[in-house]
Amino acid sequence: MEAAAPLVSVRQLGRSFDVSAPAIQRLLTGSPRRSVRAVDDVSFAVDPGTTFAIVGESGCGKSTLTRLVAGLDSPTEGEVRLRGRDGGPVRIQMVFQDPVGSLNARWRIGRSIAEPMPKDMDAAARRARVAELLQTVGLSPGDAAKYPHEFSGGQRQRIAIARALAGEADLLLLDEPTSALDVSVQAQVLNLLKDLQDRLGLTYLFISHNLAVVRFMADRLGIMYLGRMVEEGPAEVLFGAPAHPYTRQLMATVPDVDNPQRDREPVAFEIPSPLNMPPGCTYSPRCPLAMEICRRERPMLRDRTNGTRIACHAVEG
Amino acid sequence: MIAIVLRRLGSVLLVMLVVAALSFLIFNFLGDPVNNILGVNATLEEREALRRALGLDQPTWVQFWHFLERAVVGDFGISYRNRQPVMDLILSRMPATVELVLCATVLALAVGVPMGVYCALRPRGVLSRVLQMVSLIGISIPQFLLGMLLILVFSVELRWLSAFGRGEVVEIGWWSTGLLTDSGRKALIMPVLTLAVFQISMIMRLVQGEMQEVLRADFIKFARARGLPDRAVNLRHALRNSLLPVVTVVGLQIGALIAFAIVCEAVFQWPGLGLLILQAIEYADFPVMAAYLALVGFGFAMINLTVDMIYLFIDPRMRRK
Amino acid sequence: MSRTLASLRAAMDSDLAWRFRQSPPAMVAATLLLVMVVCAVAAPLIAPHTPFDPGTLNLMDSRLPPAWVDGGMLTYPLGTDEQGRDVLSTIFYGMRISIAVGVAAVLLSVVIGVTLGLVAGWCGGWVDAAIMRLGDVQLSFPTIMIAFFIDGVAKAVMPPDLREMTRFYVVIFAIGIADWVQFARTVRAATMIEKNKDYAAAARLSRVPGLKILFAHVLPNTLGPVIILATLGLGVAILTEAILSFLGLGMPPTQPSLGALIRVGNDLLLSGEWWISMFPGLALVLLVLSVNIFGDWLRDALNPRLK
Amino acid sequence: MRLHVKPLILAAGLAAFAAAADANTLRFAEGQDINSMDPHAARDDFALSLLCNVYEGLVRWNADLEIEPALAESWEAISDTEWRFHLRKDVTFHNGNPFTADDVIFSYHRAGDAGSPFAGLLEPIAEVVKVDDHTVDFKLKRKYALVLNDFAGWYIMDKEFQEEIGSTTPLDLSSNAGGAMQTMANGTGPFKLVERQPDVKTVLAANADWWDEKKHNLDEIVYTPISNNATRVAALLSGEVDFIRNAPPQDIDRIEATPGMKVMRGPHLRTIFFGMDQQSDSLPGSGVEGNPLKDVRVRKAIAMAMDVEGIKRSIMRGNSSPVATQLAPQMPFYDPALEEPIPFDPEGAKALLAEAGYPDGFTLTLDCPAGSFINDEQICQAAVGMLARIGITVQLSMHPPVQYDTELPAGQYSFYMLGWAGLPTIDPYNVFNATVHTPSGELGAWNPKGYSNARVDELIIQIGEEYDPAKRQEMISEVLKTQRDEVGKIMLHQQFLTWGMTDKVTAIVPGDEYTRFWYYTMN
Amino acid sequence: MTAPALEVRDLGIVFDTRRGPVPAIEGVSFAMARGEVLGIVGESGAGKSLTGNALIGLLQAPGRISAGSIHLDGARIDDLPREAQRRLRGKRIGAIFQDPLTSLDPLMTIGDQLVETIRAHLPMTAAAAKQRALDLLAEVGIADPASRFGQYPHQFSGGMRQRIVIALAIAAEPEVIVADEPTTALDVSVQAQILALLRRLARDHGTAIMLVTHDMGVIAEIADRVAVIYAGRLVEIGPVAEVLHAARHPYTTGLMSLIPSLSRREERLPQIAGAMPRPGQWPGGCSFHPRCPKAGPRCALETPRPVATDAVRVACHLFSGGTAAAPAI
Repeated sequence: MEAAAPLVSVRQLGRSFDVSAPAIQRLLTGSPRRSVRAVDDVSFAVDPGTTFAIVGESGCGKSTLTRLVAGLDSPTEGEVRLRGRDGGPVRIQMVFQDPVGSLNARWRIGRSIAEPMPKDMDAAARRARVAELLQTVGLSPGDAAKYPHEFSGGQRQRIAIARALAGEADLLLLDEPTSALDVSVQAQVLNLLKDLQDRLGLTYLFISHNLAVVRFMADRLGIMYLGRMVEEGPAEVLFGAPAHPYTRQLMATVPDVDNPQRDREPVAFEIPSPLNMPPGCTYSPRCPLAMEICRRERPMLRDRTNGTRIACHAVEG
Repeated sequence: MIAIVLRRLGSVLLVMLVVAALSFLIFNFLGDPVNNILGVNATLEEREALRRALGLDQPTWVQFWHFLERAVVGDFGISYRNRQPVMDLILSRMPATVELVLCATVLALAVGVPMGVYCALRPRGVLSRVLQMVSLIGISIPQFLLGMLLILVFSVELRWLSAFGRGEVVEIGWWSTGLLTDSGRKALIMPVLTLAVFQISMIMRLVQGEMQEVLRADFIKFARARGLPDRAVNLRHALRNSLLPVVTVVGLQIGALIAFAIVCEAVFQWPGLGLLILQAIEYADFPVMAAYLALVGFGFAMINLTVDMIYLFIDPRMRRK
Repeated sequence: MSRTLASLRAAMDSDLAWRFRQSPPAMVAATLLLVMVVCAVAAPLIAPHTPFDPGTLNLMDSRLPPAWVDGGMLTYPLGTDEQGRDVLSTIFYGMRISIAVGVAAVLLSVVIGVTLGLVAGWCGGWVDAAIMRLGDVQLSFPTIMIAFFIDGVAKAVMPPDLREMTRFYVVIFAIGIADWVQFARTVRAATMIEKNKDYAAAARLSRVPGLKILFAHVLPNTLGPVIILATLGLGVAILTEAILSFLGLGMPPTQPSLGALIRVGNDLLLSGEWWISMFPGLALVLLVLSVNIFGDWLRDALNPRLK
Repeated sequence: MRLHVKPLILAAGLAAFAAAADANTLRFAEGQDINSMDPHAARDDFALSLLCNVYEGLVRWNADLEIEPALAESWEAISDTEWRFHLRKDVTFHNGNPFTADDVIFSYHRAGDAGSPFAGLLEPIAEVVKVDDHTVDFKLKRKYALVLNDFAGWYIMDKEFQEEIGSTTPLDLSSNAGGAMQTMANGTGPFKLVERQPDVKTVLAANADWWDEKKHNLDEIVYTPISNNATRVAALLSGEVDFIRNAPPQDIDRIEATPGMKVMRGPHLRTIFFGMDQQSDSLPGSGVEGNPLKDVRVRKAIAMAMDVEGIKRSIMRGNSSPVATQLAPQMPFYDPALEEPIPFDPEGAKALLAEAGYPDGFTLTLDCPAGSFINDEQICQAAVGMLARIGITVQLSMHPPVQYDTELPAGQYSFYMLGWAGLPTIDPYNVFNATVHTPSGELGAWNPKGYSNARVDELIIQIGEEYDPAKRQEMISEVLKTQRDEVGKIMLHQQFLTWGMTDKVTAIVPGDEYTRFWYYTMN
Repeated sequence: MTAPALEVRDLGIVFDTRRGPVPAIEGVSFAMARGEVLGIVGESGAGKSLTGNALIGLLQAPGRISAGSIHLDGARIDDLPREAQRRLRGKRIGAIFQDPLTSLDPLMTIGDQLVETIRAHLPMTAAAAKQRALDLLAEVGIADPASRFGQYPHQFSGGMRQRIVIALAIAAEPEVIVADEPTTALDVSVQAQILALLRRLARDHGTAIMLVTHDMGVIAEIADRVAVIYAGRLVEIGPVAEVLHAARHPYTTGLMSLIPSLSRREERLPQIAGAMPRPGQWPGGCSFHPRCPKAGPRCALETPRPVATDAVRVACHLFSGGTAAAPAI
C-alpha cells in the first residue's frame, strides 16, 4: 500500500492565553503579565482514513488542540497544515461531547443537519440529503421535523454525526463523542463511527480520556500531559508497551473490568495548576523515575526504534 | 482583596464622574445662571460682565473642572427658588428622607426575609400561597394609591395617625430626628408602611426565589444527608447562601427606596429630599436638580460600594480572587 | 392546513399549555389581561361614551355616582367625573394609554437592551467593557429615578407648545431608556454562552457567516429570558408611568393614563366622590397585578430548573 | 461632643393637642410656601398675605378693606404731587430697634431698586425727604390717585438690621446675602418670626410690644405648606391643623359635615377670565389664515360658548359668581349697571363663527396654570369641551404656576387663563394697567399681545391721575363697558373664598384673601 | 445469625405525575453485610440513584416509596418519623454524592462543616469535635489538617474536596455509606485514589458501602458484590467476579460484552439494539424483553421473579423455570 501524504500535520503548535490580573491590580501588586501555555510545542500527523486519538486528563490541552485544528482558534506558535487527498482544502466537521449543546434547541433537526450543505443546493435536494443522512446514522427520515429535545442523548449524537457528514467532511473531530452516553449507547455510536470510516474513508481526530474507547477506535494515539505531548505512536504498540511513566501510570490506574486490581493504593497526587507549571519535565513531580535532569531540562519528543515517539529523559531507546 | 476594593473605588469614581458630568450639564446648560440672576431685562453689558464674573466665558472643560472643585466641597450654588445655598437645603432635608428610607428598609428586611424563607420552605402551604398572592399585590399596587387609602382610613376616618409631615422632631447637631418623640414615631408609621410594602414584597419574592434555588443545590442535599437538623440546613446553609444575591438587591432597593420616597413624600408631605426635588423640577430650579443628582448618585455609589464590601466580607470566594 | 392544526393541537397539548391549565391564578390573570387589553385597544368601539371628544360632554351629568348608588344612572355604570365623563369609558381610554406607554417603553428597552447585549456579548473586549460599564453607571440609579429625571428635565426645557404634544413620547423614552440594562445584561450573558456552544462552533466549521450565526442561532436562543423580563418589566413600566403621571410629570389630563386619572381623582377622595379615583386605581392595580401574575407564571413555567 | 437637643413644637399629631390647650396656637396650612420672608422680593399675593402679619406699611387695610393708619399716624397732601406722612413714635421693630424716618427712606430705596418687583408700584414717587425723625415727605412725579392704596402693600423694613445682615437689595442671587431673608424677618407687625424652615414650617409668635391694641388672642401661628389638596383637607379633618385657606370646593360639604369644623365664606376680589392674542397677524397651528381672535365676532362666539353657570354648578359647586366685567362687585368703582353677561348660546356662537368666516372652526392652544386658581385645571378642561361644541378644537396645555407666571407675560401663550384682583392696591387702576392697557413698559405686563384700544389706554392713564371719585367712576365704567363690548377678555366668574377651620377659630374673610391674623381669635 | 447491615425488601418507588403515579423502581430487594462494598450498576434512568436516595431518606417529591421496606441492622427505618430519619442520616447512614464541587457549603470553612456534623450526632464539646474533625481529615488523607481546617471549599482541588466529603460522611462512623457516583466527576488518577480510600474505609471500619455507578471498571475495582438494575428492576445480583465474567441475565451479559476492553483491540463492539425505556414507558412483562436476544413469548407477559442460583440471584425466565416459553395457564 502506497503511503499517502498526511491529511493533517501539526507542527510545533502552541497556544498561550493571557491570564494576567486586570491592569490596575497588576499595577498595585507589582505582578507581571502572566500567560498559560495550554498547548505547547505539539507535533503530529494524521493519515487519511485513519483515526488519531489524543488522550489526557482534564486540563491537558486536548480541547484547545481540537479548536486549533478546527480553526476555531488560532495558534500563537507553529501551524496546522491540512491537505486534502487531491491537494485541495480539507473540510472539517466536528462531533461534540455534550449532546445537548451541540444542536440548536430552537431548530428542527433537519435544519441543523442541512446547515453545512452548500448554499447553492436547492430545498428539495437538501431534504432528500437530510433524509438519506438520517438513515445513514440509523434514524428515520421523518425525524427531520422534530426538535432536539425529542431525542435521547445517543440519538442526538447520531444527528450531530449526520450534520458532520452533510458537510462532506474529510476530517471529523470527535471531541469525547461518547463520554456523556451510557455504555450501551456508546457501543452503538462507536460502531457507527467505525462503519462510517470504513464506508466513507473518513479521517478521525478522536479526543478522549477513556483509554478503552481509544483502544477500540484509534490507529495512532498521542498522550498529552499539561499541554505537551509526552508519547505518541501506533495504538497497538503503545497499548502493548507503554513507555512514558505517565502513560504507564494512566493505564495502570484506569479501572478495567477485565483486570480487577483489588489491592493497589495509588500514590496521592494532583495535577499541578497550569498557572504554576514545574520547570523541566512537567511530569517530574509525580514521576517515579524522575532524575535530577528531569527537574531542570525539558525532554523533547524523540523517535524510538519501535516507531513511537517519547518525551522522557528516563526511558531508554 | 485590596485590589478589589480599589477596583470598586475606581468604578465608583467612574460613576461619580458621569454623574458629575450630567449634573454639570443640568447646572450649566439647562439652567442659565445669568438669566436667573439678572432677570430678562438686564442689558447685554451686564450679562457679559456677570458671565465673566461667573467664569462662563471659559472653555467648557475649565468650567467643568471648576464645577467639580466646587462640588467636592459641597458648593452647588444658590437655589433659584429658595435663594439659599443648595447644599444647606439638601442637608436640612436629608435627615427626613434618610430616616424614612432606613425605617422602610429595616421593616422590609425584618418582614420580607422571614416571609421569603417561610414561602421557600413551604412553597405549597396555604399560608405561603396567601403570602405569595399578597406579595404580588404588593408589587402591583402603586404607592400613591396605597398612601391615599391609608390617609383616608387612618387619618380621616379613624383619626389615628397624622396625614402629613414628620410630627415633632428633635435636633441633634445638624441632624433632625423624629424617632425620639411620640408624634414623630407616629408620623413615620404610614409613610414607612407605604414605602415598605413594595420592598417587603420584593424582598420576600427575592428571598423565596433565591432560597428555593439554593435548596435545590447539592450542598443542601448533602447537608441533609449529613443528618443536620432542618433548622441548621435551612438557616445556616440555605438562608446564608440565598442572602448573597439578596444583599446586592437590597443595596439596589435602598436606591429604589430613595426614588420611591419622592412619591411617598409627595403624598404624605414628608419634608425630605423627594419633596425638594419635586418642587425643584416644577420650578425648573436647576442648581437643586444638579446637586440632588450628584448627591443621590454619590449616595448610590456608596451604597453599592458598601454592598460590595459586605459581599467581600461574607463570601470567602471573593476574597481570594 | 392539517399541519397547522396539528401543531396547534400539539401546542395545546404541550407542557406549557398543560402548566397553564394547572394554574388557576395564571388563567384568571391571563383572561383578565386579555379582557383589559381588548377593552383598551377597542376602547373607541366598545366604550359606552367617548370621553375625550370634548364636544359630547355635558356638565349636567358631572359627578354622578356609579349606577348602583342612589343618584346613579345606568348609562354611566361607574359614574362620571367632574367633567361629566363616563368613568368606565375614561378607564378604557386610560388603560389604552397606560398599556400603550408601557408596551412601547418596554419595547424600547428591549430593542436597546437586546441590541447592546448582542453587540457586547458577541464582540467582547473593550466594546463589551464600555457597554457594560455604561450599564453599571446607569444601574447605580433606580429606574424610576432616571425616568423621573429625564421626564422632569424634558418638561423643564421643552418649549411650551411642544410640551404637551411630545409628552407621550417623552414618557415612553424616559421609561424605556431607564430600563435597558437588565435586557442588555441578560442577552449579553446568554450570547456569550450561546456563541460558545457547540452548535455555534459547528456552524462556524460549516463556514456560516458570523452575523448569520448571531441572528439565526444566538438571538432566538437568548429571547426566552427576554420575554420573561419584558413581561415582568411591563408591569413595572405601567406602574412607573402611573407614578410619573401621578406626580404630574407623565401624561397630561387631556390624554390621561390611569395614573393621571387617579391624580385628578385624588382631589376628590375626601369629598365622597371616591369612584373617580378608586375605579381607575382598581383598574391600574388589576392591570399590573394580572401582568405580574402572568409574568410570574411564565417565568416559573419556562424555568427548566423548576420542572 | 455637646449634644444640642432642642425640642421644637410642630403642631402635628395628637401630642400637640396638649400644647395647644394652654397656649393658643393656630396651626395653618396652605398649598404652597412663601418664597421668602423678604416683603420686597416678590409682588406675590400669597407671600404678602402672610407677611402682612410680620411687616407693616405706612397704612393698612382694615377688616372691611378700608385704608387705616398703620406706621403713619396721619398724613396730609401738601399739594397735588406732595404728601406728608407723620410717623408713629412708639413703634419698635421685633429686634427692639426704634422705627424712624430713616427706615422709611431705606425701605423706599430698597423696594424701589431697579429690578425690584416693587419698582413699578413706587414708580410715581420722585423723591422721599426726611423732615424729621418722624416726618417724611413724598414728592410725586405726577398726579397719582393711589398713593395710599399702594402704600398699604409696601412694607417698611429696619434699615439698621438689613444693613447688618447685608440685605439692602431685594434680589441678589450672586451672593448668599439674598438667602438671609429666607429665614429672617424683622418687622413691626403683630407677629414676629420665631422659626422658619423653608417648605417645612414657619412659626410666628405674637408680638408683645406691638403698638396697636391687641384684638386677637393668638400666641403662636404655625404655618405648614401642604401642597396636596387631599392631604391638606385630611390634615384639617383629622385635627392636625386648625385652619386652611381655600378649602377645595369639592371638600366644603365634607368639612361642614364634620363635627367641630366650619367653612367661612366671602367673595373674592379676583375674577377669572381667558386672555387672547389680539395682536399677532396669524395664529400658528390654528389651521386657518390670519388670526381669528382679532375678530370681535369670534371672541364673542367664544364667550357665548362658555357655560359659566355649568362651571359654577359642576366644578365650583356653587362657589363662584359669573361676572360680565373684569371687576368683582366688591371692588371699588364696581358698576352694577354693566352687569349684563354675554348669554350662553352655543347655537348663536356657531352662527357667529360662521358669519366671521369660520364655519368649520379652527384650532387653538389653551394654556392653563395647574394650581394658581381654584379648580383651574378642571375649568380649562370644561372650556375645551364647550369650545369643541362650537367647532373650535382646543389643545389644552397645563403648566406649573412658576412656569406659567414667566411664560405668560413673555407672550408665549395665545389663549390663556388668568385671574386678577388688583392687589395690593385694590383699585381698578391696578387691574387695568396690568391686564387691559396695551403692553408697553411697566403697563400691560399681563396683557401680552392682548386687548388694545387707544381710548382705553388713555383713560387708564387718566384714572391713575384723577383724584375726583365721580370722574374716576365715569372713566372706569367707560373702560369696563368698552372692554366688555369688544370682548377684550372672555369673562368667567368671581371666585369665592371658602376657608375651612375648626370651630375654635374665629376669622375674618376679606376679599383680598389676606390672612390678617390680628383679627383672629381662638377659644 | 446477625442481621445484615442494611436490607432492602421489595422496594417500590413511584413518581406522582400529571398522568398518575409512574413506577420508577419495582420489587428491588438486596442486603449488605458489614464491611461489604455493593456496587449498583445500570444505565442512566435505570433507578440506581433513586434507590440510593430512598436509603438515605432523601427521596424528593414527586418521588415516594410506594412499597417494600428498608431495614437497618434489622430495624425498619423507612416508616420512621421525619425527625428520627433525620437522626439516622449521617449518624448511621452516610452519603457521598457525585460532584464534590457542589457538595460543600461554599460559605463555611470545612472545619466548621465537620464540627457541625459531628456535634449534630455525637455528644461532644466543641474542642473534642474539633479534634475529631482533625483526625477525620487526616484519615481521609488531607495533609496538614490543622492548617486546612479553617479553609473554605474553594481552596481545595476536586479530589481533596471529595476526600472532605468522605470525611463528612464518616464523621459519626455510620454503618452504611451510600456513595452515588463518587468518582464520575474526577480524573482517572484521582478516581483511583478515592476508590482506594473507600475500600480502606470498608475494610478498616466495617462500613457497608453501597456504590452507585455506571462504570463497570469502578465496580470491578472495589466491589464485593454487584447488583444490576434495568428499568427500575434488579435483574441480577451476585459476587462481582460471577456477575462480570459469568453473567446470567442476558442484559448483564450484553452490558459486559459491549464495554470496550483496555487489554485487547476489538474490531467491532457487540450491541444491544434500542435503548432502555424511560419510566412510564416500560413494556409489560420483563422490561428487557424487547431488546433481549433470548426473549420468549412468556417474557412479554410475565414479570420474572428473582431466583437464586448459587450466590447469584437473577430475575429472568430463563432461570425461573428454565424456559422462556409461555406459562401454562
